[in-house]
Parts: sequence; C-alpha cells; structure tokens
Amino acid sequence: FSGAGLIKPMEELKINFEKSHSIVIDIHYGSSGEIFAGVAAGQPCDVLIPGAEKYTDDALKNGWVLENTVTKMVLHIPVIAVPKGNPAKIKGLMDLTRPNVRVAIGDPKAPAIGRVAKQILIRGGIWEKVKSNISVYAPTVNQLLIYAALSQVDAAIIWGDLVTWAEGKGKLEIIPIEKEYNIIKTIPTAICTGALHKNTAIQFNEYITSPEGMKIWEKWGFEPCAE
Amino acid sequence: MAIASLFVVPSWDDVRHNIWSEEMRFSLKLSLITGITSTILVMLFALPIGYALSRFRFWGKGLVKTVIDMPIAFPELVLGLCLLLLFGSTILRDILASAGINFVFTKKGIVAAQFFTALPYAIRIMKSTFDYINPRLEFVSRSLGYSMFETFKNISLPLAKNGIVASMVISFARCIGTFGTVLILAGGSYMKTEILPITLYLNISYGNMGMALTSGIVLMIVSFLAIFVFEKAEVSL
Amino acid sequence: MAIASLFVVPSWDDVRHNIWSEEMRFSLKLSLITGITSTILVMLFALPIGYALSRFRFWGKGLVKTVIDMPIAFPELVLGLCLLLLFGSTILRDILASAGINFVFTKKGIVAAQFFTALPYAIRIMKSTFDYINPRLEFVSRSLGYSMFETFKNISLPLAKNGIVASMVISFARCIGTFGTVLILAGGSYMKTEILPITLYLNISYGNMGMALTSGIVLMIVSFLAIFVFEKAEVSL
Amino acid sequence: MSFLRIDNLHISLGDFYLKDVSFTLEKRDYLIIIGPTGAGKTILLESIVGFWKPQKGSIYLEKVDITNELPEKRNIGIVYQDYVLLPHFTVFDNIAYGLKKKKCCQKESKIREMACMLNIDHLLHRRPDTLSGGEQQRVALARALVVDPKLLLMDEPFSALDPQTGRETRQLLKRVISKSDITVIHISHDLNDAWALANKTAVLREGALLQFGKVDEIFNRPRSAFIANFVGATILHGTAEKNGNGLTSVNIDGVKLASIDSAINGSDVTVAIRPENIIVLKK
Amino acid sequence: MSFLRIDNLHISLGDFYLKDVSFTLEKRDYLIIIGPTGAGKTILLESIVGFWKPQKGSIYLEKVDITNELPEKRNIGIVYQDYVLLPHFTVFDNIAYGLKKKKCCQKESKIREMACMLNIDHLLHRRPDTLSGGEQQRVALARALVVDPKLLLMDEPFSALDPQTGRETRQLLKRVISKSDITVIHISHDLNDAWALANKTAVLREGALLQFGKVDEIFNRPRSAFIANFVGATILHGTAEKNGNGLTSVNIDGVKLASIDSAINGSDVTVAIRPENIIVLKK
Ligand SMILES: Nc1ncnc2c1ncn2[C@@H]1O[C@H](COP(=O)(O)OP(=O)(O)OP(=O)(O)O)[C@@H](O)[C@H]1O
Ligand SMILES: Nc1ncnc2c1ncn2[C@@H]1O[C@H](COP(=O)(O)OP(=O)(O)OP(=O)(O)O)[C@@H](O)[C@H]1O
Ligand SMILES: [Mg+2]
Ligand SMILES: [Mg+2]
Repeated sequence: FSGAGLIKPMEELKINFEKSHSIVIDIHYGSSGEIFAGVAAGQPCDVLIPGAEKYTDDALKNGWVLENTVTKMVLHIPVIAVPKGNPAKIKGLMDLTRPNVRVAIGDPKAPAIGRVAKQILIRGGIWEKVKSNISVYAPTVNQLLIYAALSQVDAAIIWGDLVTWAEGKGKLEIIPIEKEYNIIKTIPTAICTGALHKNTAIQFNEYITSPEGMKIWEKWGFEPCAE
Repeated sequence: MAIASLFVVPSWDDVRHNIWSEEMRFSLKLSLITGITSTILVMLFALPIGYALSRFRFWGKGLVKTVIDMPIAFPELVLGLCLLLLFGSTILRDILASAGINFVFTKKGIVAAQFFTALPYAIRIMKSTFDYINPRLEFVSRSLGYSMFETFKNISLPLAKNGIVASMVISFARCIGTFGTVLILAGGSYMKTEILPITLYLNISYGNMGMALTSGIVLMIVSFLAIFVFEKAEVSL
Repeated sequence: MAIASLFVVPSWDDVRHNIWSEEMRFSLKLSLITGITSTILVMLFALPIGYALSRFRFWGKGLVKTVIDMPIAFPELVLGLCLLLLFGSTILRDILASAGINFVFTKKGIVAAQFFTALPYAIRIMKSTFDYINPRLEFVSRSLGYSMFETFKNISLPLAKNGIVASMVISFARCIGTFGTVLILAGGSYMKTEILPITLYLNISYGNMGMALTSGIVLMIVSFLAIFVFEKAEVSL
Repeated sequence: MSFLRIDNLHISLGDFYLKDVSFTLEKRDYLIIIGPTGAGKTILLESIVGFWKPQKGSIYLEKVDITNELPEKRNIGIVYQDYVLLPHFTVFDNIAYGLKKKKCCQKESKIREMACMLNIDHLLHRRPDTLSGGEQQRVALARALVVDPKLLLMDEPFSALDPQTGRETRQLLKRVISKSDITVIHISHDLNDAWALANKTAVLREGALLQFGKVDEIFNRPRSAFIANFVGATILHGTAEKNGNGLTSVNIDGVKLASIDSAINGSDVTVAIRPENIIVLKK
Repeated sequence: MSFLRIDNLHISLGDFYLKDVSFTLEKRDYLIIIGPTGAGKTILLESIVGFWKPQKGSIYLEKVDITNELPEKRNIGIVYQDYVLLPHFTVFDNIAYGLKKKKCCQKESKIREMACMLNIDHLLHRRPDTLSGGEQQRVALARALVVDPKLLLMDEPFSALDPQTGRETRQLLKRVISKSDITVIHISHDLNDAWALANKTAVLREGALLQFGKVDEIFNRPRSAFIANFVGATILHGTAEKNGNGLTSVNIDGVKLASIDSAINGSDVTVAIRPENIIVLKK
C-alpha cells in the first residue's frame, strides 16, 4: 500500500526489487486516507507507506502495524504553489496575508499537509490574518493541486514533490517557504500486523530505505531523511 | 449482505455518541437540504427535456442525446473538474457573480454539483418513460380543448408516474451519495460545505473510524427511509 | 459546455504524446474489457430481476425494492468498503477461493466493483420499463403456446427495447466511469488493475496533469462513441 | 351557408392515399359515412379533428380555415373507433375531462344525467381498463356528447353494443341531437343507421369519395354498381299497425313484419330491409 | 361424449360475478353466446383460455380438467374483442407466431393462403398500429384460425367489418369449419349469426346463464320475457326464387324479399328477420 503521490519512485523501486529478488510485488495506490481505510477494513496488506507519519502513528495505536517497523524514509517539503504567471505576485509566506489573496490549504485535521500548513502559518505568526483569506480547506491534496492549476486560488500550500511534475509542464510556479517558518515532514514506512509475507516485507523496507533506494527517491524530487 | 457487513464493525457506544455530535447534525441537515433541493431541480429540468427528447424529432438528436448521457461516464472527479472549469472560468463567474451567485466553494456549489451529477440519469430515464406513453392519449386531451402544456400536466405526467418515481429514487440517491463532484466544486470544508459523504471521508482521513462509520450508517438510514417512502408512493399513487 | 472546457487546458503535444504511452494503452484496453463484461453481466441480472419486481407481488416487496435501490445512495468509497468487507470476509473468501475466484486486488475485482455499482440502476430502470408493458400482450403469447420464458424472450424483451437501451447506456457509463469502488476493491495498481479513471487519479496525485487530462479525454471519447452507438441502436432497432 | 366545408383534402400515409375529398355540410346535417374496411373513413375523421395534417386541401368550419389550427382550438367532439379512454382517470373523470375546460355550471349533475341516460351511472367510479367493450364505448360516447360540441364526429360508435342497447343508444342520440343544433358525421357499418338517423350519406372506397348526397339518393340512385351492391336494400310499401309488445307491425300485402321503429297506426309507410338481414333457412 | 364441459364456473371481479355457469359442448358444436353488454361474455371466454382463474368450478376439455392448466398447454385459439395484436411484429409475424410453435410444414404458404382468403395479403409487411379497425380484426382472426385449434373462441370477431366484408368473412369461416372438426364458441351482437352459423345458443345476462340450447329453441321457445324481447325475430315462410344479381329472392305470399343467403330455386324456406332491421319510413 502506498500513497498515490509516491507512484513514480515506488514503481521504479518495485521493478528493481522484483528483479533482484525474483518475486512479484503488488502495490496499491490511493490517497493516504483511502489506503488507511483499506487497512482498517482488513484488506490484506504487508507494507504500508502513507503520505505522512500521522497515519502510521494512528495505525500503530490501533495495532495494525508492527511497532518497531515504522521507519522514517524521505522528506516532504511544503511549498507555496501559485498558478502560472503568479497573478497575485506571491513572493513568500508573508504575501499570503495581503487582502484579496485567495489561499487554499488542506483541512488542518485531514491530510497531513493541512496540519503542516496551519503550523507553518502559526509559526509565522500570520494564522489569524491568513485565515480570512482562505477560501477553502481541502480534505485531499489533489484538490489543492487542481485549484492552484486552474487559478481558482492564488496560492496553495502543498508538498514540493507533488508539484515538480506540474512545474515542469509550466502549469504552476513554486515559491519556496522561508526556512525559518517551514516545517518539514517525513514519509514513513511500516509493516502491517497482518502481513502474510513478513520476511519479504522487511527486505523490501530495507531496500527502499537503503542508499541505493534513496538515489531513486532523489531522482523524483524527494530528499532523504538525514537520520 | 454487503450492506449488513457495515454494521458489524463499529462499537455501538461510539455510534450513539457520534450521532448526536454537532458535526453530524450539521452534515445531516446540509445533506438533506441540498439533496432535496437538487432532486427537485433535477426533476424540474429532466421532465421537459426528457419529454422533448422522446416526442420531437430534430436534426442532431442522436448527438444531443449522447452529450446529455456522457456525464454519467465521468468519474466524479472529472465531472467536478469540468464544473469547476465551467463555473470558475472568468466569464461565467463574473456573470453569475453579478447575479449574486457563486458556486465555487459554497453551499450553492453543493447543489450545483449534485444537480449536474444526477441530471443525466433523470433525463435518460424520463425519455425512455415517455417513449412508452401512447401519444394518442395526449391527442385526445388536446382534442378536448387542453393546450399542449396542460396536456403534459394532466396526461403525460400522471401516466409517467412509474418512471418519475424511478428517476426520483435514482436522482435523490445519487445526489445524497455523490462525493467527488461536490468535493471538487464546493471544496468539502469542515462544517462549511460538509455533507454526509464528506464527513465520512474527512473522518477516515482524521483516523476517526468511529465517526466515519457513524456517518456511513446515518447516510444509509436516510437513504433507506427516503427511498422506502418513494417506493411506497409508487404503489399508492 | 462543461465538457468542452476540459479540452481547453491541456497542450496538444502533451496529449498526443501521452495517448500512445504504454500506460494509457493498457488502461484503455482494461477499461473497455471490464466495462463491456460488467455491462453484459449487469443486464443479465437486471432483466429477470426487474421483470420479477414489476410483475410479481410478494410479501416485503417494498423492502426488497428499497434495499436494491440503496447502493445508489452510497458514496463509491462506502460501496467499495462494503464489497471489500463482503468479499474479504474469511467465509465468502474461502468459498470463492475454492471456486478459483478472488475479487480482492484482481481484475475480476474490477468487474465485481463495476457490476455492483451499476446493477441497482439497471434493475430500477428495467422494473419501471416493464411496468409500462401491457401484460395482456404477454398473455396472448402464452395462449398461443409459448411458455413464460419464451414469452419473456419473444414479447417482453423486444417491447422493453427503449428501457433496455436506457439501462445499458447508464450501466456502461457507470461501469466505465466508476472509480472509488474499483479503487477499494481491486486496488489501484499501476499497470495491473489500472482502468481509465484510476489512471486519471494516479496522475493527478503526483501532479502529472497532462497525463491526467489525456486519460480524461480518452475516457470521454470512449464513452461518447459507445453511448452514441447505443443511442443509434435504439432508433434503428 | 355551409357549416363545414372540406376542400380537395389530400392525405398520404404509407401506401394509402385519401384522394381529393370534397364535400359540404349545412348546420344540423347528419352525415353517415359508409364504405368497406380500409377505405379511409377513420383517417378522414381524424384529419378533421386535427390528428393528421393534410398534404393538400383545406377544411373550413363556419367559414374559418381550420386546416392548420391547433386541435385544442377546433372545438370538435370525437368518439374514436377504439375509444382511447384515459387510463388513469375514473369513468367520471373521463367524462368530466372535456367539460372542465368549458365555462359552465352544474357539471356534476350534467355528467350524472348523461351517464344515467347511457346506463353507465353504476360505473362512474371505475377505471376504464376494468370495463367491458360495450361499456367503454358508451363512456367514449358520453365524453364526446357531454361537452355539446358544434360538430360531433363518431367512428362506429355502436359497434360493440348488443342490439337492445344499440337501439336505446340510437334513440338517446336522436333525442339529444333534436334538442340542439349539432352537426354530426357518423361512420357506420350498419346501413340501417343511414335510414334511421341521417339525412346525408357518403360512400368512401380506397380513399376516394364515390358518392355524396341525400340518403335515398344513395340507396335508390346509386352512381355505380359497387355502391348499388354495397347498399342493395329491398324497399317495400305497406301500412303500419300497432303490435302488442311495443313493436310496430307493418302489413305489406298481407305479410306482417315487426319493426322497432314507431309509426302512426294505419299510416302508409316505406320499409327498407338489407339482404344480409334476411336469413334463409331450408325447411 | 362431451368435448368441453364447464362446471359451476364462478368468477368474481370487483363488483361483477360470473355465477355458476355450466354447459356442455360436443365436438363440432358451434355455440353463439348473446347477451347485453357487461353480461360477462368476455370474462367467460377469457376464463376458458386461462386469463382469469375461477374461484370455483372447473373446466374439462376432452375429459381432462384444465381449470388450473397453464394457458400455453390448453391449445385453445382465441380472437380477442380488442384484437391484442403484437405491436412489434409485422402482420405476417403476428399470424405466424402461433404457427411457429407447431410442428408443421409449409407454414409460409399456409399463412399467405389464409391472408388471401381474408383479403389482408397486401398488409402482411405492415405493423398492426398502422392498420384500420377492420384490418386489425381480420389479422386477429387469421392468427387464431391458422393454427387449427381444436377449440376456437371468438369475441365479436366481425364487429368492425362492413356488411360486405362481414358476409365474405362469415362465409369463409363456414368453409374453414366445415372442412375440420373444430368446436367454436362465438360471442356476437348480431343475432343473425345465430341463425347463419350456429347450432347452439346461450344467453348470458349479469353473469348468469339464462338459457342454453339449440338455436330455434332459444328463438321460438324463449324461457323468459327478457330473452323473448332480446331475440324477438319475425319468422316467415315462403319460396326461394333466383334473382338477377346473385341474391336469393324469397316470395312470401307475393311479397319479395332479397337475401344474400343461397337456396335452391323453388324450395320452401323459413325466413327470420329481426325487428331492428326493419326500417320504417313515413311516406
Ligand atoms: N399510419 C399509417 N400508415 C400507413 N397506412 C395507414 C396508417 N394508418 C392507416 N393506414 C391505412 O389507411 C387505410 C385507411 O385506414 P382507415 O383507418 O381510415 O380505414 P377505415 O375506413 O376506418 O376502415 P375500418 O372500417 O376498418 O375502420 C387502411 O388501409 C390502413 O391500413
Ligand atoms: N377487471 C375487472 N374488475 C372489475 N370488474 C370487471 C373487470 N373486468 C370486467 N369487469 C366487469 O364485468 C362485467 C362483465 O364484463 P365482460 O367484459 O365480460 O362483458 P361482456 O359481456 O363481454 O360485454 P361487452 O358486450 O360490452 O363486451 C362488466 O360489467 C365489467 O365492468
Ligand atoms: Mg376505422
Ligand atoms: Mg366483451
């Protein structure tokens, strides 16, 4: 099980791993919420790689994943995405406080990016001011991407790796968030309690967190965790 | 069977507690209001359009029918995107705004999303229903002095009863259950544009499975009651 | 309008490039195969069930009708979860496994998901269609020596033509467009259980809007062609 | 002063053509149209009421061209051959439906009276699909009669009635018509109707109007062998005599024939009998 | 040796009751059922073919109890009062439909022959909804006749035909029946049919069988005033004479009546005429 946003590196990792171990791996992609629901409903799952630690934590609490298998893998860096041409002339986090700037963030309770965005804004001391500019709290990350790409909002706080593709295609522009405010998250991996192929799962987890695996992650715009 | 299995997992205390939470009450109320409004709007549009498609011949009718049917084939996400592009586009947005209407990220957006999700179904069903009504009965009414519109009201509509019930059941169910379209167009913000399927999704994302299941159960009960009433109405009418 | 606006955004080079990618070809082929299979299965079940609901009276009929209609009201996510709980449950899973069938995370699962998504619509439409067919015509056929089943085949089915087309259009469109149910039951595995709506979703998820839009367009073209053929068939039959 | 004028009416439907039909009716005329099946009688009637659009020709009602008028504006009553009752209404509502559109009072009593006369008052609460053929036919008749149309079109309105009910219904119709200045066009397969009800007769065959004129003109001076054969009745002369059981007995040179028609005792009368009504039994 | 036996048949439908109807028919019997509209004639016929389930009583066909038999097993032909043609088939397929189920060869030529005899061969490719009333009725007749049923039920099968076509169709029916050993039950509002076609007659009224017997028994010895009035025909005696135009002229004490029935020249014959067919015109 993997977050859908990780599909590109995961596919490459999968192919390499399959080659070297001559086994077949099924990876199911979905939003973090959906794959989490899948695990909750008892879908057979060996390895869970959601988009944020929150899910592995929750899963741990419910006893769905094995305690000592939760490993931090790569970094998730929030950025500000703005529509092509940057109509609202956003240059940094502080510009979000300007009146009439339409901002979208994730629902602070739902996707990990929502909570992070709120924390960033609070750390920047502008939560209250930006709040009035927020036109939507999106429950899914995809929405943030869509709204920004379709100019429905002037700025959205979103994961950096998510927009590398779109940036390449010239649909979006990325405005980095100032270091002093930014909160960087990590993507975890964990092995499920109900895993049917526990040994293979451990091997897979070892592989994707190995230096060899990290090269692939980097290729697709993720930064390895500095452990 | 598939339905019953949903009831197995949650603990009952949890459900009882969640069902009276403010969030649930809000989302239930909003779901009902938007669902009913959309269903009514859908029927208001589907009846005349379905009738016209059934009775009149015109150039390019096959094309028109196909285009009307197509949104059924769209994943909710796509339909939501289409609507967003449509209502979010500067031209239409300005026109609507001058009329004081804004669909993007608002409750009106929920209704719009539900409306466009259910409309194609209702039109298609009404068209095929009117195909089965003998036009001579309509002619008799006209030869007795009733205009085309009065005839539609007095003859075609009552005779289409079974098809109307089918349309309404499907429209209402579709309206109350649609998630993706509403999510994209209306945003799906907590306690703002939150309808039952969104409550469900939000709570799954929060990891609050109890609340998620509760909203699933509430949704089921609401749709069960509504559909049961419709289906009974068919028999008694 | 809403549909046209989808074509505005993507750049054409992008689309041209994506449309021939291996992923797109795989997902288009899988979509067509599963969509057609499911539609056929749906109709095979919907025709006799719809007929029975229309012609026979039995105790608890209102309840049965309501339960059949209900899945329409479920968000796709919920329906998917229900099916997962059903087919993933140990008992049924073992039974099916001994018959060599596994729905969870397989292509058969896609068909199962589409089947259960579209079936309630088809049943409801067929029921209301058969309501409009005069049972005396069926009796005439029987008095001429045809059994009930032969009469159904020779009389009821041809007369229900318009309703069957409506059911098929809606079923096929629903099958090809459903996303959430398939995602949960069959899993959205890249190049394995990837149908068009999942291609779209996966590509949006990692920000590849070009590919996402291309799959949206392919989906639209496929559904347009299929529905156009169905709607033409209605006229010519 | 023509009341209804049909001018070169031409309608084509598949293989069938209604060919240049023209005739004129005065107010209070009663026209019986006869002709073999498939002659186009029903099509002619339904084009007057506006169901078929003519390709050529025109229809004038009281000097107004109604050829392209909407059916609801024509104010013409019609009894369809296959009744076409509204299945979702009760018998009462079927009869009341046309009346509701009219501004008039005492609708309910009018409907009940009409139903009483046609002997269908016990069926008023029923749905049409539970009625027998003859009952449906009388409901269709009531629905057309109750609105007092200026022009009444009837397509075989007595075909499903037994002889006795048919007799009563014809008498009722005569009574209703005599009280108003209604003009009637009536399609019938019973040639007796021409004698008993009409003052004009038209013969239609294969879409063409073969002859149109006074009733005795058609019967006594048929314009072609086909018409002669089609209407070939025996005409006799005799004296009317009252008979015991309400019937009139006609004495024709000593032979007595019982008839349901009434005549003054002792008066000289003409009797018409059609050959298909003379049943010959070998001894 | 009874062919068809109806035993205390009791059916209730809403307010209407078919009350304990019993009668027996032998092979090759031809029964005409007469009675006022709403008498239950159609219901009786439709219960024999299996459309209505009787509450009480039983139906035996060739000594086999078919009361609860499936309709498709009964092998009874029926012509419905409202034809009930299959709208999605052509006329040809409508007629062929029953035949297809039977094992027999030369189906196509059989259908064409039947259509020719009934004068509907030019309509074979058409859909029923484009036919005139009389044309539909003959298609329904052809559909029932073509399968050679042992028992044929007909509900007013000539009501929509003009006199001439009706005459031809009756003659055709006589011919077809004389060639086979078919048993017929025929509902008619034309009392002449009893004389011309049947050997038995039944009078039905308000769901009760008032009288059942030979034709002349009913007409000459009616059991009640109602029946007497309902069938009250004039019976005359005379001599047959050949007439110019194919008709038979009957000389009754000097009065000559033209009839379509044929009789040997010079033979003594009985003539029956019903009062509603004697049209009296004041001079
Ligand atoms: N919609 C149609 N398309 C083609 N032909 C038609 C259509 N309607 C009627 N006809 C043909 O037109 C002819 C005249 O039909 P019409 O119903 O007027 O006959 P009619 O004189 O009323 O006969 P009947 O006495 O049997 O009722 C018939 O031969 C019929 O088959
Ligand atoms: N489904 C029904 N429910 C209630 N009453 C019915 C139903 N069908 C018929 N009837 C009544 O039963 C009576 C007999 O009907 P039936 O059709 O047998 O009459 P009939 O003798 O054939 O008359 P007609 O000569 O007019 O055709 C009628 O009064 C009719 O109203
Ligand atoms: Mg006609
Ligand atoms: Mg009858």
